[in-house]
Amino acid sequence: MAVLIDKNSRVLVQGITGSQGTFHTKAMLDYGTNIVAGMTPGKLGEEVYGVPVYDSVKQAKREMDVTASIIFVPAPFAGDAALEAIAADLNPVVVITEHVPVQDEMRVIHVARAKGISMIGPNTPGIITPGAKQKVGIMPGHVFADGKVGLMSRSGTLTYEIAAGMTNANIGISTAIGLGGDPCVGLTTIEAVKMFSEDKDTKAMVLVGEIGGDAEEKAAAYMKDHVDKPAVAFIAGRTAPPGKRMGHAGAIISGSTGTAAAKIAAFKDAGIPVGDKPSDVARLLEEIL
Amino acid sequence: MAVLIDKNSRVLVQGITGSQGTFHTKAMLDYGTNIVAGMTPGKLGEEVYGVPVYDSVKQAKREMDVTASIIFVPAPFAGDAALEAIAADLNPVVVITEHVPVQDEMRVIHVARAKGISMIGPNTPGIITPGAKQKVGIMPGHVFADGKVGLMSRSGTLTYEIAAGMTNANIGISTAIGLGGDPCVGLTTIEAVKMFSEDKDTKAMVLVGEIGGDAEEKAAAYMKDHVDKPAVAFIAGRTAPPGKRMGHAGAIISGSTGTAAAKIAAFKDAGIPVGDKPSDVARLLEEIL
Amino acid sequence: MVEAYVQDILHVPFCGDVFMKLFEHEAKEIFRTFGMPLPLGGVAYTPEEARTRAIEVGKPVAVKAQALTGKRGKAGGVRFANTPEEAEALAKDILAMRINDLPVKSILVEEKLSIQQEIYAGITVDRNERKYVVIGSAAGGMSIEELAETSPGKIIKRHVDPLGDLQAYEAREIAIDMGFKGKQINSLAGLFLKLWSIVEEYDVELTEINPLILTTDGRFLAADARLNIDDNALFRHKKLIENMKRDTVEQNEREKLATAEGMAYVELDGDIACICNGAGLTMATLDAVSIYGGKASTFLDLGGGADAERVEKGVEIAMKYDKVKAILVNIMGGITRCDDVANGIVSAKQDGDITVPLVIRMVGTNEEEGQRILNEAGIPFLQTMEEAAQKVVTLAEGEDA
Amino acid sequence: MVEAYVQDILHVPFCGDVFMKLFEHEAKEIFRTFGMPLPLGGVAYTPEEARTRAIEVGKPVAVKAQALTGKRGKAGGVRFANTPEEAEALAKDILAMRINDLPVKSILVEEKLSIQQEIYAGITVDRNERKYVVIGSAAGGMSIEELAETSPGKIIKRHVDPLGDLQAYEAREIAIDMGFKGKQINSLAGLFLKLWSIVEEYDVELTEINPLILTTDGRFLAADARLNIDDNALFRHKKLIENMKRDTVEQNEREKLATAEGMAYVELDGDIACICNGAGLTMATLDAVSIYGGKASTFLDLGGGADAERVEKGVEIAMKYDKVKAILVNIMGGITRCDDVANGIVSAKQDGDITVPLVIRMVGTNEEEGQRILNEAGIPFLQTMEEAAQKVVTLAEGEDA
Repeated sequence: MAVLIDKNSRVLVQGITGSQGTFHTKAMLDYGTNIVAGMTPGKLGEEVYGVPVYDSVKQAKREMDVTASIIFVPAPFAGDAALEAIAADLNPVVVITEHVPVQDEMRVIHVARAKGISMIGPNTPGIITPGAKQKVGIMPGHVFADGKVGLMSRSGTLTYEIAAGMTNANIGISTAIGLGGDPCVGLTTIEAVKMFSEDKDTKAMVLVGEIGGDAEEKAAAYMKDHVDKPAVAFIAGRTAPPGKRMGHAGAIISGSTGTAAAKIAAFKDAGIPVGDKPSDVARLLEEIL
Repeated sequence: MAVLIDKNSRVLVQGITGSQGTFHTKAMLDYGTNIVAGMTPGKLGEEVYGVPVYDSVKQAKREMDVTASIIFVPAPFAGDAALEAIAADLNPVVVITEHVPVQDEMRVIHVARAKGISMIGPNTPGIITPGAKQKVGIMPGHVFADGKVGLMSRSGTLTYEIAAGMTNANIGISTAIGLGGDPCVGLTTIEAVKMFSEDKDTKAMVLVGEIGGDAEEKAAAYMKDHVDKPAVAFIAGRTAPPGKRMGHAGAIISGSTGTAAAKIAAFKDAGIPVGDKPSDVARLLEEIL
Repeated sequence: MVEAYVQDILHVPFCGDVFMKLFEHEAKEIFRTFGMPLPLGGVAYTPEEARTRAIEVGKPVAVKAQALTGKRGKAGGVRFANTPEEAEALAKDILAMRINDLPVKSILVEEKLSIQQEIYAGITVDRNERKYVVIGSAAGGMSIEELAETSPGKIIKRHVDPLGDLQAYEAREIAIDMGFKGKQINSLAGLFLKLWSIVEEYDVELTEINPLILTTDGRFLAADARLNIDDNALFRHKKLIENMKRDTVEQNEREKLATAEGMAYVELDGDIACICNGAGLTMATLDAVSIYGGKASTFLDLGGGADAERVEKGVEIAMKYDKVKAILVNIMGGITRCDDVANGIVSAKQDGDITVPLVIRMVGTNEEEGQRILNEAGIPFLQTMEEAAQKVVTLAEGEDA
Repeated sequence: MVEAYVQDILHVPFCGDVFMKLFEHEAKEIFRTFGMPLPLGGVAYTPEEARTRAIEVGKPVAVKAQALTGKRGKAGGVRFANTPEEAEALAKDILAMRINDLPVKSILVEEKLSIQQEIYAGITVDRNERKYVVIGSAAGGMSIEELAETSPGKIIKRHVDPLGDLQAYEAREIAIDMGFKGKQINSLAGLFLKLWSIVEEYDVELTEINPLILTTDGRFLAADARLNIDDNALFRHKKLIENMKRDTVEQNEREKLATAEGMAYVELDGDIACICNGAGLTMATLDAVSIYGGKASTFLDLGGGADAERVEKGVEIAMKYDKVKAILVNIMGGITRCDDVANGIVSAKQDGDITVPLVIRMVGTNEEEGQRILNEAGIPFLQTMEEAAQKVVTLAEGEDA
């Protein structure tokens, strides 16, 4: 029944009265997401597309029994919003907001870990489980088809690109997880791999990585020893020059790990084919499925 | 075999090169305490009464396998010293230092709790187990005789007074624990009660309390329901005026709990006789033993 | 005292008896640096300055005695003036007052607020949980004490993670639980967060805003400010103390002498001075005196390392309090030599420093020799504290006769 | 760059690509407020000021170009003067330099230190552990890079509890592990604690003292200072930015334009500008161009909400870079209307703003209509990014011919 989000999820939108929050609440409701409450301090009693708004997560949980949260709160307050959701034991907590200060990220990540809560992001497009018609995120839902492949990615639009390619090739997705483009994110690639490898409705995995960090290397090493399900990978940034800013934080290259070459080598060592172009992912999946 | 400290304890003295540290190292060694290492940053290689000095707790643990610590470090640095001992998993950690800032105390107390380490104090005379000839503290060892009564106290000299009275009446002690005179201390009365009630060599208990806080009330309520061993109590401060400073922090009276009357009532409710004067303790013990 | 209210609220006493108390105007100077919203105004030390402050404020003002007690309102230390001239006149009256036996040395002149609601906001140490606790109530002001008894549910308490910080969402939850809505939630939460920053930064034992005023035009303003700092942490706040240019505590001559020696000294209503080492032992000694029908005038804890010199110093200080009719010295020593102490006391007595009867009970080395020396000098040396307490009560009664 | 050393040391890249870098003299101003021990000296903007600084120092000085690069030493940007006159002359030379293509606008004149040992001390974010990491080595200075390769064991790393603070004992353990003894343990630990306070206070991504000098008379002095602040946290440091009176980053005209639009812009050595939305997609597009034999001149990530206007803006900025011979726009849209974008591009082309071949690939609403409009205008609109990459490479090669 996919991972993280399913039909039983009762979703809270934090920052629902902001422009992004309102816009994507509509988009999520249209897709079918079970959004049962919104929250913006001071807006108790308002409604957004029929969704009741509360002053605090605690209120929303008490009144509407919310189980998961998606956060559209501006960056200076996003860390606090995540702490509030974590304190109320919501799981997962999806932080869409970008430009969250790294000090705030580090704190929230470790508070969530200590409680065993999956925090997704920050700077993530979110999570989508097409089979349950549940999207807790900002991705265009129509490019994700229902199926048996677990997709995890540190990128946003590149994920849509790859998902669209899979859809065109009639390959569907169990759940797609945007892990977030910031260097410090909550749920890591290896944790996402573990979830998918335990999910009986996921038959194969796609890992979309990019240069920077060692998340892919760690995941590849884990998969080599512990995961039987077939997988395909893609790494963006083969031609990125060392040490240059590449738009968001995941995209700095340095040291001997973190390079596209190191990541690709790690996947190949684990027997996981790596596409050269985004369109290769669907092709490689066809070969292994 | 008593509680907290026994013949197998390998004691580290933090702040051993200071005047208090040096003086009491001698006194503890004379008593028989198994002091195997000292520590003062920058003093590696020195010796104090034959005890080797290290730069860090980590070094002392690596070289001398220390298991417990007593801290004579000046107040501004005592919290850090305790954190260092806790990080090295020493247990118990006895903080003799008085005048430790309450913010430091609160932090250290909760760090110790999270690791399940017994921190004694701050502002404690320490622990003594006469039967094992182990004293991790600054009390005059000769007033404590070996025996079967567990003594716990928030006071220093008052404890010696009561212990001396017991010794004169030929009543010995399994272990005496100075819980510390500060309002915020690590090991609480109720925790000490639990230790003694589980210790097969302790047949009875003496609780010496004073006004302020609800440590005695909590312990009395716990003992009423959970402890079979006989006990005697003494509370100092019956005649202390409300809200007046009485020398150290435990001695403020306020609210309806925290008064001597409330504490005495709690003990009586638990069937625990309370002495009017320190000398009553030995007398009451003779009655119940 | 407002402290007492909080203690009642919590039904627990404070963690820490010793704190440096700041005057309202000093506390507000700190509040200001943290961006806490405050009424217009400023401190004045003379009636003329008060007039100037009132002119600066430019509207009706409150003239408030600066005193480290919560009773100044009842004592007439807070009054209102419509004009600078009135403010000057009131200031003159108030600066001539004594509140709780202490002179009023300064006043705070502040705009008179238009009050919609009086709120309580505070943070203190909860010694039982060994955590800071944030306290708030929508019903502040003078009625908080009553409220704590009649409607404790209206008082919101929230502990702060001792390894972390008060979080913004927690502060908002406090504001919500206090019953606030709309934009006031964030305003009030911001105020609690500022209060928390002050607590962290200044090793605060207790801070209170009571009342915190919600004005008729919807602003929150700290009308009063209480700030007590942990004495043990003053080494981290040297700059603060330098800037204050005053003693950290208000003390009489005897209290000052004791503090300078690192002794704890409290004056009481009776006539027997109890000089001991250790707070617990001192309290137990006071209790023993009471059992035998006496009443203590003095709690004097000599603290650590009680030796001959320290005992003498303690007796000297105790003698300066005119209520003292007899002195009981009760020392639980270890290596202290009783003969040394005895010799010191005898010599002080011969010099005429000790003019009331004195009883000594001491445990230590050379007890017998000490006893001999004192007995020869006519000073009772006893072996148990019960005997000593009994004796001193008799001697004090003899002085009465 | 010194950053690269740290990255090598850690064998992990940094957490965060975007940071405001402070000049050495700015970093040292912050260091000073935290009591960090620094060499005597000060900043100068003219040779005359440099002379004054040298007179104030009163001994031989180092004259150091202020440049946001680690290569200034090799570039001759650090020189020594025995007299104020020499300092003035050197300052004149250095202020005329360009380092890494950036002009030197200021210099730091500091006492020349008598060096016993060069040490490395730094704190940065370890993105893999998602914690701060403190780094120290007794062998600092220019050789640290080499050391990281030859003797990584000599580089001490310690993570900081992400929910807590660097503790004093941890700082001492670092100093001990670095090989220091005696009083130097506490001195060095104090220095690390100050560095940590700075990191916490200023949302620092990377701070380094390299070299940290142990002088021949046994003092530790921060001879250099690097401080990069998390751009995302600058809202918490408005005062700092105000006081700096300069742009937070040094950028060329095109970079500034992109930053103002909230776009990420990097100039490269090739000739094809890749304009996309999302960093991952942009990188994948660069990779695709490379697979078909092309080379990118421009990485331009339009960021969120790529619409017609934003695409046009991106093309405009890209056109300003003279290396660009062809442009590839690759947008993975959702609700973006392809016909709108097509119309905008066509109008820009007709206005003469676009003087090189341009290829568009876009996914969104009204794709077919957009394709029709562009094809009519002679601009290739392709459906897959592979086709688009292939096409743009051919067009750029055509421009070469």
